[in-house]
Amino acid sequence: MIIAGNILMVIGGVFLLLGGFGVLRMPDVFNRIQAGTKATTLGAFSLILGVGFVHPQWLLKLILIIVFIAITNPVGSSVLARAAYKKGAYQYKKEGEERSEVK
Amino acid sequence: MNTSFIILLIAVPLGAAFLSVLVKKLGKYFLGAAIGFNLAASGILAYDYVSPVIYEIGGFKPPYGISLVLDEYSLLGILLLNVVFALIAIMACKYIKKYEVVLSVALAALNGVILTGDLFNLFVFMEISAIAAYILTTMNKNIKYTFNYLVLGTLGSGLLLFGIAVIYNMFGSLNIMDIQNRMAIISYPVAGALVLPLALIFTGLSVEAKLLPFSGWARGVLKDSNSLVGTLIVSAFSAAVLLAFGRLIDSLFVMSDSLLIVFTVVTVGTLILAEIAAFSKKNLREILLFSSIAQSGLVVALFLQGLKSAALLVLINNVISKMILFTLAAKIGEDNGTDKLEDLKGVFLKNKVLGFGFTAAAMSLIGLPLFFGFIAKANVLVSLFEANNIWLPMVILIVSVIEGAYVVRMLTTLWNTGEEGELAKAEDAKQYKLTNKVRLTIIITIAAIAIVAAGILPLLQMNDWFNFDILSFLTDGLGGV
Amino acid sequence: MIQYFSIVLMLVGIYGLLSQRNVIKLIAALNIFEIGLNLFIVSIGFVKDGLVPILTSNNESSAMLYVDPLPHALVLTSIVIGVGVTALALALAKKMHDKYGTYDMDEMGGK
Amino acid sequence: MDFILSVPAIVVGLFAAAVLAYLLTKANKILGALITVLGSGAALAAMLMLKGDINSVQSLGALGFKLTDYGWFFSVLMLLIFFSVSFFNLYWMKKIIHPAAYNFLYLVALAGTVGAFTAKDFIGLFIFWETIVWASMFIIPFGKSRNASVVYYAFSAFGSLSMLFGILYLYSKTGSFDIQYVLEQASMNTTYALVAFITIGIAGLVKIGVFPFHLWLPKAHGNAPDTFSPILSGGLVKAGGFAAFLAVIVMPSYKVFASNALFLGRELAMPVPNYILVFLGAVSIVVGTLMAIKSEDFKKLIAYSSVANGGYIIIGIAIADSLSVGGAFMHMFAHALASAAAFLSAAAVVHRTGTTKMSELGGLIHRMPLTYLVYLIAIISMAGIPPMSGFISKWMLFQSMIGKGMVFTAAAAFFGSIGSFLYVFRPLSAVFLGQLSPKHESVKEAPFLMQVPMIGLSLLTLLFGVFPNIVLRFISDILKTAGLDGLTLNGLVISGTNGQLNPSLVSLIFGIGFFIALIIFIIHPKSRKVDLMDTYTASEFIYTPELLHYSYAFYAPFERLYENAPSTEKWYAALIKKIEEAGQLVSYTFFNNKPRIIVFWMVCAVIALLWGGSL
Amino acid sequence: MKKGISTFLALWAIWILIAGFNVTEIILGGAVALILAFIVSKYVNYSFGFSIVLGALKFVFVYIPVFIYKLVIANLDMAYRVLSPKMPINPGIVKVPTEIKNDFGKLVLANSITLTPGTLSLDVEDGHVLVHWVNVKGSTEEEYKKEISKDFDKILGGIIK
Amino acid sequence: MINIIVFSLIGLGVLFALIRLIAGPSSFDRVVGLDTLNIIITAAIVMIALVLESSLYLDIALAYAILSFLETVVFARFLEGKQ
Amino acid sequence: MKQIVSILLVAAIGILIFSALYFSDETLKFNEYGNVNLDDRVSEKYIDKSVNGNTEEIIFGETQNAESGSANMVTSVVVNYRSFDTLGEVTVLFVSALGVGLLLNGKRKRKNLKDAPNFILKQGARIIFGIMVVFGVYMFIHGHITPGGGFPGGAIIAASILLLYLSDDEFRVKLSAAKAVESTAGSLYVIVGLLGIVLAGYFLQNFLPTGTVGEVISSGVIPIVYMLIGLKVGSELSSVIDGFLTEEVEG
Ligand code: NA
Ligand code: NA
Repeated sequence: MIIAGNILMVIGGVFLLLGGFGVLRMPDVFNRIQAGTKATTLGAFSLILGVGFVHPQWLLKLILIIVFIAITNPVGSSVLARAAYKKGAYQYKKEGEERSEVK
Repeated sequence: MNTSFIILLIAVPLGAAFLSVLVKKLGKYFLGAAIGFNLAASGILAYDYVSPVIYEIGGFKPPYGISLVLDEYSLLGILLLNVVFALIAIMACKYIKKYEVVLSVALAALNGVILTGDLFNLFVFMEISAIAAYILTTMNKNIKYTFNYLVLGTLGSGLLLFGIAVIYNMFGSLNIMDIQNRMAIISYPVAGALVLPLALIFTGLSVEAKLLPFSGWARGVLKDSNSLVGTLIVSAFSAAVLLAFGRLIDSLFVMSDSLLIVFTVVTVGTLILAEIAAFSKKNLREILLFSSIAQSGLVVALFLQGLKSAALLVLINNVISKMILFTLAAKIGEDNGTDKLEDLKGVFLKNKVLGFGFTAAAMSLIGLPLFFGFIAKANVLVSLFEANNIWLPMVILIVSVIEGAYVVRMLTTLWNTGEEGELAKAEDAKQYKLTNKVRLTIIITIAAIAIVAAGILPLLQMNDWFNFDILSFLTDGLGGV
Repeated sequence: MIQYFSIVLMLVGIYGLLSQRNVIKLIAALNIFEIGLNLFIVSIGFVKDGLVPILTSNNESSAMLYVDPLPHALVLTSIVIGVGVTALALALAKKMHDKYGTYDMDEMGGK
Repeated sequence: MDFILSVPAIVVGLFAAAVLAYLLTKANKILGALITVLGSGAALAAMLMLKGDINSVQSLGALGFKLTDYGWFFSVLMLLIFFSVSFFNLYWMKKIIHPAAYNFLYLVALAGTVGAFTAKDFIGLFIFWETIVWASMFIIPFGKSRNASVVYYAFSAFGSLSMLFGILYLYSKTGSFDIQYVLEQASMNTTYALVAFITIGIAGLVKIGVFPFHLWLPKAHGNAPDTFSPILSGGLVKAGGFAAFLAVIVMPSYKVFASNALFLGRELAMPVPNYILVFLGAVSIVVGTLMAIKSEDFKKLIAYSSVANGGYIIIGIAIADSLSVGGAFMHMFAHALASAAAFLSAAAVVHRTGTTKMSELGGLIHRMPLTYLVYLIAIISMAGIPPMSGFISKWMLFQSMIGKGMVFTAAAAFFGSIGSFLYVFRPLSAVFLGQLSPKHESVKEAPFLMQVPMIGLSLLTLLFGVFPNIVLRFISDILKTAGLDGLTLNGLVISGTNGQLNPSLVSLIFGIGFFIALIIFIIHPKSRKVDLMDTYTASEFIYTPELLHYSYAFYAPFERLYENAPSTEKWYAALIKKIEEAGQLVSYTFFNNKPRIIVFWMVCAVIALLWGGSL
Repeated sequence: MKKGISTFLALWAIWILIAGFNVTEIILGGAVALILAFIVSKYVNYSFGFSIVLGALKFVFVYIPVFIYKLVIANLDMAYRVLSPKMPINPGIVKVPTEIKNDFGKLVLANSITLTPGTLSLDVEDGHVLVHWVNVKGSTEEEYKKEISKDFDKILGGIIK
Repeated sequence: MINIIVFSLIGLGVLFALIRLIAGPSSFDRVVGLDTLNIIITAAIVMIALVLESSLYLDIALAYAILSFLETVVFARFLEGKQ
Repeated sequence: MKQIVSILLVAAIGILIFSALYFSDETLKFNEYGNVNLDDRVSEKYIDKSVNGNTEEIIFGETQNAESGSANMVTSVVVNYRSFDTLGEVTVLFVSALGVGLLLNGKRKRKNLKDAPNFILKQGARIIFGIMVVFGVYMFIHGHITPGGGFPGGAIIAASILLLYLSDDEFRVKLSAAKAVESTAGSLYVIVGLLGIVLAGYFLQNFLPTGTVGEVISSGVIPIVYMLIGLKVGSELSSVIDGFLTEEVEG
């Protein structure tokens, strides 16, 4: 149980790190959001669940936190992404690619 | 004596404030009831006063709980404050609408500032009263000055809290008396280590006490203020803050010589510079606001010299006379659209009774005999001489000449018409307006009579009035009733 | 370290007050100052190796070493006061902006 | 002794009369003014009756009263002046903006005066002293200038606060306010004595208007209501002599500071502090005289002459021998009567013509001969010419100065006397002599009730000029109680240091001379009358005829001699301007609508506190 | 009424999740949830019927595994893209149609899209989800839908009407 | 040991997000950085609860998550509405 | 230039503060970070709950009827030992909220941002809102055993209201209801204080049994006061938020 928890925690930590790195590395706002949201959500899930394996008596509250993150994190990302989209934030395009944008 | 009245001085106005939001229409009655209650309660406390009482809020004994201290000093403070507050509220009741709650809160907070025996609690009450003051000053035409006040006030109270935190770190307590005791039992000198916290506390209080150069907010806020806001700030708020200042100086300010010198420079500098500034002003409210700043400087300077009783006399004189003067100045300004002295020649010709009140207050302010201000001034000088201080009396007297000059200019202008070199004639007086006169007249007359009575009676009754200690007078005089 | 940082924050706040003329920036500067101050107050309550001052099933006894709870209580008050003042300041800022059409104190004129 | 007839009763009675006058004026103005006449008259009578009670002590609550001989002297003098002037009040009720307040303050000022001179304690002295100040401060702006009141108050406050400093300092050292006791104690300690001398001395100098504190006199006397100028000039300034007398003689500082300081190799005749007073007195004589010569305004002119005469009084007191102090007392007496009379005649002129500008007047001798005569007597006395009382006092003062070998001071005093011929002649000629202005064709002599006090004062001036020993005997007693030698008076003769004076004889000679001159004047053929404003130049119409009036710029050639001399007036104006500028600077610097500026000052102050506090 | 009860139950459940499963807290939570249900039911969207039991089972046992699978894939994909030195991305914004009518369903769909490989929902407007796609494939809405949301759409359609 | 590994990973993540927060360049980029930072911190608080063996920190984590979400929404809406 | 002066001033004041705090050669010194002996501070008695003389060790889940029943010592200080400060702090917020209301007065309508809220946000908020509100209430009811309390609880509730404002262009708090809650809660706080006088002797003195340290139902008036504070803070902050997110209606 504890070992599983520890593994999950390490995995969580790795994804959180990846989230941070993605936010740093990606070329435009949208891709940064993508990287940040996905990696950190999974990372947080994994880490929190790992903690729950170590401390089963905390599980209920940890689940609530997971649920909360599961709802808020994508919502937050969407809000932010739409704002950036509406304000015409810079969009990275692969060199040579031409594509009609949805209006 | 029912000691619960001590806390009720704060709790009742606060409760009234909370309730009046619930029943908006009854707001003014709640405010009136709170003011009335506070008047009665402070009267009862004074009547029953025997010896200092420490009220332990929550039943926790000091220094652990917050305690309120009712001694002669704070008793005097609450009497003065509640009376002045009530009178101002009655005189300027036309501005109260919509601000009943703020006034109730201010009343509670100012009583708290005077009564509290706890440093942090003092900070809290100072903040409440400051915020109430910010809100009240938004009644002025120009709220950008309120913003100035807010910035400076917040920075000041931040520094005050910083100082309190350092004190707590050093002494492990927030109870003023306890800190005093802890300082006293330390066998080595503490003054050097206290420079930082004391300077910070001094700064924080100076902003609200309007000392130079911490009072940059005061002119903008007060020069156009109405008879409610301006008067409250120059008298009621001023009184509470100065009393708190005095209590801290008295109990916590263990100063090194150099710190005492810099503090004295600031306070005496305030006295001199503000009187000079008042002298250069041509508008009634501006003159009075600078005069108020100067008087604050004097009061704090006296506290710093250890002359509590003398400082209190000056404070009382200033509070009462400023109440009358500022109310009338603001009223004249509001009703006639200007408070420029030259535009108000002979304004008292048709308002003689108000004029007498104004005159009595002004003469008391400059300390002429037969008015209370003289008792205060003589007391100050004798106390200083007895402390072998020669230079401060000299400064005070020289500054008094300047003060007298602008006050007399004010009086002669408001009473008389005519250009320079022309005979003053009653017919030349313009038609001035003064509304709401009845209430104003009654209160100002009573206050003016009180000033004169307090100036004459001591002369006739006591042989040592110039040397008397107002605090022991309160114990003996009122305690003996 | 955290204490030094808190003082530096206060100084940054003061610097902001000294150098800014935009109302919103001034309010921000005040807030930075307050944050620094609150941090400072919390820091004076810290006791080396002290526990969080809440009794729990793990830290069940008052005889254990806790950090000073008083500064925390003070800071709580201080924060709330700060919030109140900030709200009022922002309302003033809004009102001033309505009146003068600018957040720049220097452009509001007057003496 | 009965309270009904006592000093406190007079003081309280005057206060009560003041209130009564206020209330009655509201009902009927003349009735109110009548109260001032009756009140001051009754008080004068009561005070005269109290002569036998000198040295009695009474108290009113905590306020003690002691009727000293010098106090009685001053009180009677003041009451006399107030009483005389009060007749004029009857005619001024319609001209004064606040008649009720005027009558009230008039009597309050009188009560304050009597109280100040009879106070047993310093604190009582101060309280009454300030009462005079604020009563007058309110009356002055009823005249032509509010600013004059401010100037008056500022100077007075400087003096009285200086006194307060001394009083309270000495109180804290001696534990008492009793004038006699405190001054005794002070005279045993050089520091205390110095404090008393300086502080009370300054109060006296300011009040009497000695250089450099003389500026308020022309301002206040010149602009006060016409009925109050004689009170100020004839009466209230003499309180300065009282204070100086306390500081120099009663203390007695001339003994405390007895020194053998050398000046230019000669031992000084007096202690240095006294010399300073003498010097200031001498300067006052010169400045007052020169400024009076320059004055275009009738009342200002008399005010400047008061400055000069104040100089004589201060010199007399400062020399501190019996002849000089006696002379000072006599001079106060003589000058009070004369200047009151002069101002009253000015008031009478104003009453009839409405102006005090000499350039607008002229020839009034034809319409107001009695007023002319009163004025003539007053100025003769002020100039120190026999047979008026002013001559006696000046003679005594000269005797004393010469006796002490004070050549320069005597020269100044002599200059003052010569100068006074110049300035008193000017209004005489401008107002009363010369051509009558057509405007004033219908002017009448002053009304009867005005004539009464004018004649009274003139007769007294004459009486004490011819028989000065009536007063001098009393003055001699004062000097003796004060520890000086008495005056040497034999019958009608006064003895000085190097000569004797028989005033009656001198008067007789002068009387005969005057009589001869009068006969010559009457039998001499009159010159042709020319209209005053009949001035045409080459058919140009003159728009500003008053500039061509012969009294305009009367002494212009003489004035040019000192027009570039340093002016105290300018100096004070510059001082006030500097203070105002400093005030504006304070207000501009520290009070700003820019938060960063006010925060800047706050931060600077915190730095100063932290840095200064940890030094 | 139905909404009120479902809100009450939901709030109570939340309370128990937060406060833990013990008698005092359950009673306290019930009371709090009851009071809050009256106040907030207007502002929350916790309405569900008795079919919730089945729905919840489906949700837990069908939707969530798929979701987690997709999420893991998404992350691995993203990790690859982030870490790969060449950064093989071809981003763009596309519209994806959906059949789901229910608001809650659309929300879950949008969130699911966000958390699955390479896509990020920006907004939902009448029958479409606006999606940012890291590596755009295809060129028609149906192609987009097939790539992005077909699985979720089907499952969610089965759970939420 | 595990704790140290996890905290190091988280610490690096925080560092990267912080760099984005500071570097920008656009306001949106900063908010993205902040948002990512916040969720990493939320997870970190849960880790702290584990390390300190105290469930009290879970409340703090939840509160932090709530406020950080709101923070993102406020910034996003503010930037969206900005002229 | 301005910047340079500012920097110099700040540097000067910083040097003075640092040297006074950390480089002082006085015998009495500022206690440096962490280097504190609580025996020298009044707080020692807050930890031991021994202000009124208790000498027993306080044990979580065991000790009964301690003078302050709160397991959270900060809460003990905030709502028992220094409750009066807290009343003051509640007043600060109260009067500030009032001031905001007075400044931004007049008939007001919702101020809408340029773009309508995102569908995802709008729907998400309707779920998150419930969690936030429950959590806020949980926080102020559990202030004596968890790190929460009235202020954070109230703040969370206000945050949930802010979320509704941001996610729904139509939403507005019923200000009269907010005022009523605020006012009632404030008045009740004072009344709790007055009951202290009547039932126990002193203002704000605890008059309920304090129970067992660590239990949900314990600590006397603390949960009640914290609930009042939570409601008050929540409603006050909500009305402040309303003030800022609405604008005056023309005319
Ligand atoms: Na996110
Ligand atoms: Na988030």
